[in-house]
Amino acid sequence: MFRLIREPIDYFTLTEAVRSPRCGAVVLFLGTVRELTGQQVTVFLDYEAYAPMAEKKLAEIEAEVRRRWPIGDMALVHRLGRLAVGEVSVAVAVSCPHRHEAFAAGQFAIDTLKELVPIWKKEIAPDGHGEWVHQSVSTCAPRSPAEEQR
Amino acid sequence: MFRLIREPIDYFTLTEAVRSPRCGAVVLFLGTVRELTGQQVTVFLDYEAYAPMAEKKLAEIEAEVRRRWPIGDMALVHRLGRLAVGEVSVAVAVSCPHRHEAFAAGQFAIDTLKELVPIWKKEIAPDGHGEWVHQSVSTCAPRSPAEEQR
Amino acid sequence: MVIRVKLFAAMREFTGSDSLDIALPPGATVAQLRRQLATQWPQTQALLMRSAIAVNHDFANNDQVLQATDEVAVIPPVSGG
Amino acid sequence: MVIRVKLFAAMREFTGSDSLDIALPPGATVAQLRRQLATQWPQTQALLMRSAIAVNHDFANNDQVLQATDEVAVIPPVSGG
Repeated sequence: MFRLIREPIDYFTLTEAVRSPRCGAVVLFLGTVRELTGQQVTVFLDYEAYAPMAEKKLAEIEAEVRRRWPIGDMALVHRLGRLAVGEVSVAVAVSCPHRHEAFAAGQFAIDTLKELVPIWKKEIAPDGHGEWVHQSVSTCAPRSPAEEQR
Repeated sequence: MFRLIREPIDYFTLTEAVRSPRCGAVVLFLGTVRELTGQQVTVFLDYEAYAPMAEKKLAEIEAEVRRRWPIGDMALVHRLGRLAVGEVSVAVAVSCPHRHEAFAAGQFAIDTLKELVPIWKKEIAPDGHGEWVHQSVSTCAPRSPAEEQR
Repeated sequence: MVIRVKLFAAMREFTGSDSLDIALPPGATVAQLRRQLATQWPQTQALLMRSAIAVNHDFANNDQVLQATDEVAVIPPVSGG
Repeated sequence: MVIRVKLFAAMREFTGSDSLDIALPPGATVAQLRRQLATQWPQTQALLMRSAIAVNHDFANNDQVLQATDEVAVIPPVSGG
């Protein structure tokens, strides 16, 4: 299951939905809006998607995760619109028979989502100034697809 | 925070408790009672702990995780007593500034818990026959501490 | 042919529009579209260099040939999650 | 000295008791405790070989010297989680 939504993400319901008696392991990842990105203080993030392409890429990621790991069930949900500090922007939930599969599948899903799904965020500072994040500031972030294609 | 409890694990409250505006990533791991372990059909698991030692080891794991990763907050909770198929036996929740730290910390915490914390489970089959699990059947499981010391 | 190019995020704000109609010769490639966009909208040039082009909801290579019926979009470096 | 040894899981069921009092000479080690347990309770021998010994809530090496006041336990291979 994958979805783009504008309401708060109910990750408890998502997690309950992916649980299965055949699966001994559930991994949930939540991305939340951080107060600080580098030196920048953020008060809001505005998320925007190219929705039909984003949904196609989410479907492809779900299919690839299911191909690679023995998934019981999984959920990929990204929120759009204005989010305050502390709110959940993305949730990935997977169940697998064993825990190492569940961790690997969950990590692959969020890494690939952040690399391939056309969603952008604008950081709104306390003075109201907004800036689109088009170059990841995270030291952990993978290259963008644009860079890979050059 | 770490705890041994006999009531159902409220992982939603645990996850909310570890969230922090300084942390953009939360990872939750749930271990749940599987219907099948190898060829064996399980209907219940009875969990038993050597409680004071288990609590000491959980405290050591929490301290080690906090030493290795920039943890916002974390929770390690293991349930004891009789659990039915599908119930949550263990929950690990961690928050970190970035996602790769959160995944690594969560996986280290559950791997180490399963290796070092003196908790045992007895599998109760449909015919009521019970057997202690003293040799892990998971292909992913690390060696037991006893094997390491020989 | 005229290709309608969808724009998002900073790309939309640089042009003040969520799409641009770009005239291209029949059989034009993604590379030609990029050059035409950069010529007509110089303010997008730096971000365009770092952006991908999507055709029908997939990332496209520069040598892909465009059809008038394709859904085309500029995809600045993504920052979801 | 007499060491009270706590037992859990299958180890407890093999002996029918959650602890055993084992008489050992002063200065005895964990290895001596293991031998004494295996001699007095042969039915525990196979599992004891695969078990750790904990002293005061930490895993102990076989050469650790025991005190009469130590809290000692047999730790069969753990299976929590």
